[in-house]
Parts: sequence; structure tokens; C-alpha cells
Amino acid sequence: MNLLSVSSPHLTRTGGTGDVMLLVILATLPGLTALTYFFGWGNLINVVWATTIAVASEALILKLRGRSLGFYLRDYSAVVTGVLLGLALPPFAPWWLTLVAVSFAIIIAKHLYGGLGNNLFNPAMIGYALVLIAFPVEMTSWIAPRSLASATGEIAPFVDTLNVIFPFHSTTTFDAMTMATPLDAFKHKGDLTAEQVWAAEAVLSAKSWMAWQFVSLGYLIGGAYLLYRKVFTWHAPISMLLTLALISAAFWLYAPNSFASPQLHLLGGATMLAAFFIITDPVTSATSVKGKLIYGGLIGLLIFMIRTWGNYPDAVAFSVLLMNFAAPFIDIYSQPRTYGHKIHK
Amino acid sequence: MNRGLRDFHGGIHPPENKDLSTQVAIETAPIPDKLVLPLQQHVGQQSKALVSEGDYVLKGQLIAAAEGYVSTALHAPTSGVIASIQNASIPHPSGLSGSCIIIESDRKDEWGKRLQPLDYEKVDVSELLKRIREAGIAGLGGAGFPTSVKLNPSAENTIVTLIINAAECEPYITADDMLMRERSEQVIKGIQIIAHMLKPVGCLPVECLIGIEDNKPEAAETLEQTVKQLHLEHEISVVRIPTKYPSGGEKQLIQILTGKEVPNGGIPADVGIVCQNLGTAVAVYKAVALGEPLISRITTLTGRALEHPKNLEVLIGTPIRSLLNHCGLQQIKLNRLIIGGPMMGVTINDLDTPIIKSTNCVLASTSEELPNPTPQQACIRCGMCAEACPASLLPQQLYWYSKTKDFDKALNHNLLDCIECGACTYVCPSHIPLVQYYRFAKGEIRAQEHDHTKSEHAKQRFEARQHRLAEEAAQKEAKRRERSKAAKLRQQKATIPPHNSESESNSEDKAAVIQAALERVKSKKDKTSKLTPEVSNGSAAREEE
Amino acid sequence: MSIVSAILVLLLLAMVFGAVLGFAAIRFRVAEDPIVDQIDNILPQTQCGQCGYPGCRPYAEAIANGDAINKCPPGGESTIQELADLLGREVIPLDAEQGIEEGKTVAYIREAECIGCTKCIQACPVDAILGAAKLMHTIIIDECTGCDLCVDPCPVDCIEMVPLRKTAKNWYWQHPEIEVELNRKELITSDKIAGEADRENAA
Amino acid sequence: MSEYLLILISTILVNNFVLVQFLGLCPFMGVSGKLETAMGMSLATTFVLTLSSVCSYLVYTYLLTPFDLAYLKTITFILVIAVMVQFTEMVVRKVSPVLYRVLGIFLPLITTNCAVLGVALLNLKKNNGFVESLFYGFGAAVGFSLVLVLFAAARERINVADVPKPFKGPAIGMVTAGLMSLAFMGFTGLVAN
Repeated sequence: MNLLSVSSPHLTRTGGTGDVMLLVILATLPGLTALTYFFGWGNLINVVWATTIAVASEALILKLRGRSLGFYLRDYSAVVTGVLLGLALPPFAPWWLTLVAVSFAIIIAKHLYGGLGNNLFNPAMIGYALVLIAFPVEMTSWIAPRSLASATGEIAPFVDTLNVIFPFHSTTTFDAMTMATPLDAFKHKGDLTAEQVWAAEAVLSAKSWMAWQFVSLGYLIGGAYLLYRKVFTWHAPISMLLTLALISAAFWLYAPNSFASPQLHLLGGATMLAAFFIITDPVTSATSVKGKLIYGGLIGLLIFMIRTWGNYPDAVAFSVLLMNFAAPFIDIYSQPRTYGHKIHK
Repeated sequence: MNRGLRDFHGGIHPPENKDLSTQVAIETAPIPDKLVLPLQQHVGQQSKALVSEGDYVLKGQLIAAAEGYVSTALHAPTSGVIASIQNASIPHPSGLSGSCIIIESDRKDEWGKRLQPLDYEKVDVSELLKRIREAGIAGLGGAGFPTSVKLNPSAENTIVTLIINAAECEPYITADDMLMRERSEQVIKGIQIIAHMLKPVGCLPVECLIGIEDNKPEAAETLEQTVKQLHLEHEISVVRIPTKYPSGGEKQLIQILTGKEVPNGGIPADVGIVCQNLGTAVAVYKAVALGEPLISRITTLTGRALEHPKNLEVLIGTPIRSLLNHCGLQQIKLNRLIIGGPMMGVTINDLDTPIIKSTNCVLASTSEELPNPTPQQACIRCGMCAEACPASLLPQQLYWYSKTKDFDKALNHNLLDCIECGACTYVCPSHIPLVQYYRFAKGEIRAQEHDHTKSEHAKQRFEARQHRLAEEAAQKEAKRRERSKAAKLRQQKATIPPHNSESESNSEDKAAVIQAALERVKSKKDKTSKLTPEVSNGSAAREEE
Repeated sequence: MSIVSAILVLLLLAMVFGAVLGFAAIRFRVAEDPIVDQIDNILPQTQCGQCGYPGCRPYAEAIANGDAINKCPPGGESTIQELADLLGREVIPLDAEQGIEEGKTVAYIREAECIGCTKCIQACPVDAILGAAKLMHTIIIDECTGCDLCVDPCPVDCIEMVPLRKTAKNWYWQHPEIEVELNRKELITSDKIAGEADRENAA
Repeated sequence: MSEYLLILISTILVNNFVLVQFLGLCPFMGVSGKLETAMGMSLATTFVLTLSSVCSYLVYTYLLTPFDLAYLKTITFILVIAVMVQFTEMVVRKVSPVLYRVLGIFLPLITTNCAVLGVALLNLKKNNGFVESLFYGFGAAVGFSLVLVLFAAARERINVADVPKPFKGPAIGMVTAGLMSLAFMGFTGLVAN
């Protein structure tokens, strides 16, 4: 008689880590659609290219470490990293920029620590921060978006975009109209007041602002879907968004002309992407409910601080990394009260 | 009755599969040829066998006595001959055997002398306690804690609430459900006795709550009707609680019904509560009102490897094989055999393992219904386990600490408050056998603690010995000095020729004795070596060294 | 001139600081080193002497004075770990010179062969052997620390060390990954083992 | 007041001594193995750093400057620091023998922690007054402590991670410190130097 003898429980729910990751990838679609609609094919190409590099890097490392390729690639975590970086990088980021960011993310930030589940920092954000510091020019030039109502001619055609990203065969230099993101524009406003900034570049800014709002909305929809599917809990994202909104509102009300409005903070940059796709990465975030609230809140605070007083227009990557670093410490001091224990032990 | 129910943290909703075994009424299992009665069927000290091989015993006869306070008695479930007292398979995850009394039944099922039925209202509580102890009752819910101990709370704790655990939250198990449906009167009367026993003289009667998950409406209704018939509405209330695993955990049920929490490291009596299993109440009723010791119980036989899953009234000690055959076991389909439910049960490998007092379910499952474990993926700290944990622990952290044997941290994260309910493993998307990690860590911690007390003890003994040796040496030294002084005195008095000192001759004697003994053993060894070569081989090898 | 003032200033500083340190040395004097007790508490107290010291306490004192922490085979890996934690030292593998970590054992006297010489009784550091001259001896299993100091003195070699029996009471689940390595590769796979199994298949 | 706040923010975050100025890396790598040790080290270092930066200022301003002995500043600062460390060591030994054991060689090594001397010298370079020196030293110490404690907690996690063999131990620690330094670059510009 050869019966199975294992430790209880004998009943487990079906579905695995891979399914969770696939859901996350699925939830990026609204955001990606909005990006593609407003900024052209760039981000879509980036996503595909980044995912390819991510999977290839992951496979390379797994091979080197003698691990099972099929088993580990099927958790789709590399794909998630690739997709997120593809979304975060500017649409016309040259191919080598993506290559550097993604391979650094997967190889250094993820696999030096032992792969999925072991990494201390969010790989996508490490990749992003690296190229942001190393190649600031390439990283801050977003192209001008098209407006919601106008004809299709305003965005670059697919082939041209491809040529910009992979400038191998074509000698034609495609002259894309680059412009700053709303946050960027606000950052470099100099002594102008907020109103003057918007007035100076009225047309572009309005368009850009509109586009970013839609992209943020796309991420918000994806995030809501993930929340509905219980991929993560509400604590970290809501804590982050609320903190950011409250602090920025307080400063904005105090001096509307020198501080960005809460709206700009919430919808103008990568805030929504961060709230629902970056800080909800369970591996690198704090793990208890209390911990997640602290973690999210502090990220919100850091984003505001760095955006307002720092050198970088958007601060998501740095804030997330700083809090990734603090997460193990937060974990140690944010245990929930266990059944039968007094509130303070 | 409408009560303000609380909720406990976490919990899961696994598929119930209870209707498998509720289709037919409780049947009485046939008496097997052979009964295996482990001496350890309960928490506490092992019982002490009172019979020996070849004895003839009658049904209900005491065959093993309680040894110590926390222990239970054991009775012959049927009449027959004691075949042997030996090690045999017991329902334990290790597959190790334990010492058992084996009875060959004579199929007459002849009762011996029964105990006198008692009228619980007329006799003293101590009398009732004695009866429950004599009847060998240990909790029938799974843990098997001796009931007489539980019903005798220390004087410091005033019991205000009696909770009858009829939640039966584990999937598949329906033993309590069927018991309530079919024998509700015994249930209620048993509860009455227990409530009576807990009521201190002159105090208010204890509040009596029967907690039933709302997936058993029939059972709850039957109980309510019986309560009404017996006019006990004011004393006993049947409370329907939401179906959620593990609402039947003692601590969780207490939290749902009363909102109180059993303090860390304490027992329910610390907050004025006694919790008893429903089956135990019936056993108490039988022991007190009928004078029958605990020799049978209701056990669910279920799982899709059985053609006719059902509830059986079985004699304690019945080997599972005969019950499975009775229910139409399809041997080919059988993949896992579990004693208990699918969440907390233990797998066994030997079909001759017996039913014991706490066996509420035997689950014969196919590989489709309980698939084999899949490969473990990396933990991504998703926290689903923390959401499911009824004790509000952080299973993901405990996993890392247990995995890397960082037991201090695991303890710091309250590993010992884990009730091993398995909710975390159930929800884990990475298929990590979390509970096994915790069991491993707890086992290691306990072993280390044991080692530590043992080493403390050894240290004391070592120091005591050192002290003794030092004293002996000092005494010897003192004596020697005295002797030499005396000798000097003698020398001064008269010059007597010196002769061998005592000690020298003594040691010579000793050496001679050893030599003689050595030779004796050698000759003996030569004889035995022919019989058992491996023994002599062993010592020969040592001699060569 | 400036060299003189420099010397004076440094001298002044040295005096002031010397006074401060002198005061601190008196005010914060540490009488005894309580670390030895803590070390001694960690050691398994088998008193086996395998470390080369005549008991656990002397070894504890030696450790406090800088001896290596890996000389205690009965304590094994867990003791080294605890010592390293306490003393802030690196965890090092057990010194093979002192012996290897084995499962827990207890001494067992083959009573038929025992001649009652009491030599083992004298050797036992914790008085775990019961017996008298010319009478058969026996081991009190609960007291035996498994130090095997009684094995050598026995003139008839009737003492052997037997592994402590696993019973249902002291059994517990193994580390899931160890279990995988042992027998059930197909059931639970940890990272490492999955890879190794793969490599094996490939080879 | 806001000026002191700026000094604190500057020394703790923007010009963090460990991750931005790369001072004090020896104890940063050496004592970050365990959280408890790191906390003890943080406290000791904070104490020494704050006190020594103030004392150095006092000694420099009221002893060396009047006698025109500025060229003796390095040697006197080292003297001040050595005494502070010795004093702390005695106190720690009395108050917490276990911490004393655990810190071991690292406690006297605060003497050679370049951050300590660095703070004293930077105070001079920046022409900090008494209160400024105090805040500067304290901020530097808090920055050091913050990073050290967080790093220790993170290393406890890394130690149990499935790190490839060649990167185990200090190697992955250095990589982490590097990545952390990357993250701290986000603070650039928060306070004008």
C-alpha cells in the first residue's frame, strides 16, 4: 500500500503565482491603451521590447544558475517587470536605453538577490532610476501628445516610431516634437507663477495635461480591477494617494502659485502607475496591514518632497526605492496584534 | 435566538463536501474480529494496562487505568480475549507505532458489570467527575483532552459560559451533524449534566450556548425543538454562526459567541468559559445516565474512494480497514487516507490503524478530489496568508523564519500562537506547505527547550557530583592526616616494623576480582558468540581498536 | 614660542582628558565578567570533555577568553549559532578534530555481560549509572547526557551508545526541504532542488 | 530655526554621510549583520559623533585659535575623538555587557570611523558656529544611524534570501549599498548645499 503521507492541510486552492502576475499584466492594458492613443506607438513598442529583454535576461540567469527554465519563467514575474518598465520609459526611448534599464533590473536588482521573492528593491524602479540618473536628457523628453478630438495625423506613424527607437536601417531622422511632461514643465517654471506656466505653453500644456489625465485614469481603472480581484489590498495605494493629496492640498491652499495642485500631483505623472502597479509589488513592500499603511504614506510624503524641492520632476522611482529599503525595518515593527495578546506586549 | 455575533480575523471558505455522507442515517458498524486499543488516545500520560495476554474480558470492562491526573481509563469495547499487548499502528502522522492492547472478539458482545446509572441532580459534583473519569472520556472533537480535567476548573475561575462546539467547520465531516439530527435528546441531556457540573453552589446557572455553523439547518432545528420539548429555552440556546473555516476552533468559536479572547498561554476557563465538543456531551450523558463507559463513537467515513460514504457508530479500536470495506472502498482510486478532516487531519499509511476516541472522520480520497501537492514556488509575500490567518499572525514572516531556522524571530512573531488550521496553506498561491514549516519549527523549538532543561539538570547533577567528590577527597585527606598523625604518635611510642598499607592490598584485591570476572565473561562470550555472531563482532571490533 | 604654546596646549588637553577618563574608569567600573555564565548556559552540559576542557564551565571560560566556539560536538550547529549570536562572532563549522555532530544517544549496558566493577559509575559525570560493586549496573536514561565517557573505562566492553528512540511523543515534522531531498522529490520542490533535479535529468 | 532644520535635512538625507559622501563605510558594512547590534552601534556613534563635533569646535575655537595653533587641528581632533570613544566604551561596558561583547572591535573602531573626523573637519570648512556644529554632528549621526539600522534590517532579509553563492555575504551587501546610494540621489537638490 503506497498512500501519500504529507502534512495537513490536504485541501488547497487552485491557481498560482503565475495567475496573479497575468492579472497584473492584464490590468495594465487600459493605461497602455491610453498611452498609445495619445503618444503614439512608442510605448507599445517599448513594452514589447522590454518584455523580450526581461525574459531573455531571466532565462540567461536561470540557465547560469542551473535552474528549471520552464518552472520559473512560468511565474511571469519577468514579464511584469518588462511591461512596467516599458510603460514608464518615454515613448521614444532609444533601444539601448531600454536594454540597459531592463537588463540591469532583472540581473542586478532581481537575480543577484536570488530571484523572485528575494529581491529587496523593485527591479523596474531600479532600472528606471539608473537610466534617469545616467541619461537625463533621453529620459525627460516626452513627445507632444495629440489632443482627444483631432485627427490621427498628429502622432508619429508606427514605422517612423520604430525607426526612432531602433535607428539601424533608416537614415531618415524623424523629427518628433518633444516636450516636457506637465510635472516637468511645472518644475522648470522658474519664477513664473503656476498660471503663467500654463499660459506660456497654453496649447501644448493643455493637451499634455489632458493626455496625462487619461493615462492616469487608465491606470486607475486597471488598479481598481486588481483591487476587485483581490490581487492586493487597498491599504498601500490608498494610504499613498491620500497622503500625497492631503499634503499637496495643504501647501497648494497655502500658496497656490508656487505649489502644484493636488490634481497635478495625482494625475500629472506616474502617481497612479506607482500606486497600483509599483508599490503593490508584495515582494518589496511592507507586509502587514499596519506596515502597508506606513509604507504607502511615507512614499506619498517622499514623492511630494522630492517633486517639490528636489531636482527631479517626478519622484516615484526614488521614493519607492527608498521605502523598499525601509520595508524590512517597517516589517519588524508593524506586527499585528495576535489573538489572545495584549495590545502592547 | 438573536445574539450579537462577532467575527474572527481571517478564515476561508473551502468546498464543504458534507452532503456526501449525510444521505443515509447513522449505521452501526459490524464488530470486527480484532480490536486495537492504543494506550495513548488522549492528551496526557499513557494509560496503564490492567490485563495481560490470554485474559478474557467482557464488554465495558476496565482494561487500562488512568495513570496520573491528566489521563484516561480504557475499557473493552466488546467481549473477547486479550490477544496481546504490543506495538501497533496508531493514528499519528509519523507512522510510528505505539503500545496497544489487542482484543480478539468472540462475537458475543457480552456486557460485563455495568456502572450504576446516576441521577445527576441528586449526587455530588465530585461523584459525577469521578464517573466521567471512570468512564474514560476524553474530548471527542479531535484533540482528546481528558474531560474530567476540563470539567474541574480551578477555584479561581468562575465559569459563566458553557460553549458546546457543534460548528464542525472542517469540510467532509458530518459526525456531529448526524448526531444532532438523530440523537438530539442525548445531546441536550448531556449538556444539561455538564452545565449542572459547572454551576458552583449558590451561583447563577451557567449560560449554555451551542454554536452551529449555518450550513447545518436541519441539525439546528432539531436541537431547537428538543430544547423546547424539554423546556430548557432559558438555559440552552442554539446559536447559528456563519459558515467559515475555522469557526470550530475553540478560540475562534469563543470569539464568535462571546467576543472574548482566550489570553495568550491561557485556557478558556481564564475568561470564564468551558468549551466542550458535542460528541463529548453525548458520552457524558451515556456515562452518567446509562452507566456506559466510552467504548463507541460516531465516525464519518467519507471521500470519493468510497462507494457508500456514511456515518457509522463504531467501537473504539476497530481497524479502519473493516470500516472502509463496509463502506465499499475502491482500492484503486484511493490516493490519500486521512484521519480527521482535509484541513487538519493526518495521513496514515496502514489500513489496520484503529479508530480511537478522538477519530471523528476517516477520509478516503482520490487524487482528483485532493490532488497531490504541486511544486513549491517562491514566496512573494503577497500576504494572502495573513488575511486568512484566524490568529492574526504574519504567516509569510513566520515562513521565512522557520525556513531559515531563525527560531528566536519566529517566537517573537508568536509562532506558538499558530493553531495549525491550514488556512494559510490553503490560500497560498505559491503552494508552500506553510503549516509543515511551522510544525517543523515548533518541534525544533520544543526539542531545544527540552534539551535546555535537560542540560540545566545535567549541570546541577554534575555540580552536585563535583561537590560530593570534593567533599569525599577532603574527608579522605582529613582521615589520612589523622592516620599519619596517629602513626607518628605510634612511631614515637614504639618502633614497629612497617607492613603493607591497607589501601594497597585493597587495590590488589580489586584487580584480582576484575581479572577473574573478565575470564568468566570471556568464557561466557565464547558460548554466546556461537549463537549471536553480531554481538561478538561488535565487541571484537572494539577490542581491535 | 609657538612650539612651547603648542606643547602646553596639548599637555593641557591631555590632562583634562586624562581626568575625564580616570573619573569614568572609577564611576563605570565593571567588577566581573558575567559573560561566562551566559556561555555556560548555552553549552549542552554533557560534561563530555570532547572540547578538550574538563567540563562545560571550563570551556565557557575558555571561550570568554577567546577560544573558538566550534569545539562542542554534542551541542552541534545550533550551539555554535547561539554562541555566535551572543558573542557577535562569525558562525563557523564544527571543528572535526573534536568529533562530529551525531544524533542524540544514550548509553546502554548489556546487563548480562556487566561484571559490576563500578568503573563506569566513577566515570559518569552526572551520576546517571546506578549500581554497586559486583552487582549489575544500569543507566538512568533520563539522566544520561550521551557523553560516552563510560564506554572506555568498561573492562568488558558491555556499554554501547544507542541512538535515542523516536517515539510518537518526541517526533515532529521535518523541514519540508529536507524531506524533499530525502525521498519525495516529486511532491514539494524548493528553488534549489528543482534546479538540481533538472540538471540531473539533463545529465 | 529653519536654518537648523535645513542642516538636519541636509546631513540626514541629501548629504547622507554614508550613502552620498561615502564616509564611515567600515562600520556600515561591519556592524549591519544584525539589527540589535546596528541599533547599539547607532546609539554609540550618535553619542560620540555629536559630542566630538561639539568638543572639537570648542577646542578649536577657544584653545587652538587664540594660540594660533590651527595647524594642530587634526591631531587634537583625533585626541578628542579617541577620548570620547574610550569614554563611551566604558559606559557601554557597564550598562550593557552583551552589547559591549557584540560591538566588540567596532566600538574602538569608532575612533577610526572617518565620518567622525570628517564631521569635525567639515564643521571648520563650513565655518559652523557652536549650535550649527552641534546640529551638523547630530544630523550626520542620525543619518548614519538611519541608514545603518535600515541596512541592518534589510541585510537580515538578504541573509535568508537565495543569493547566488558568489554574491553571498558582503558582496550582496555592497551591491545593496550601491543601489541604496542610487535611491538617495533622488534627494539631490532638496537643500541647496
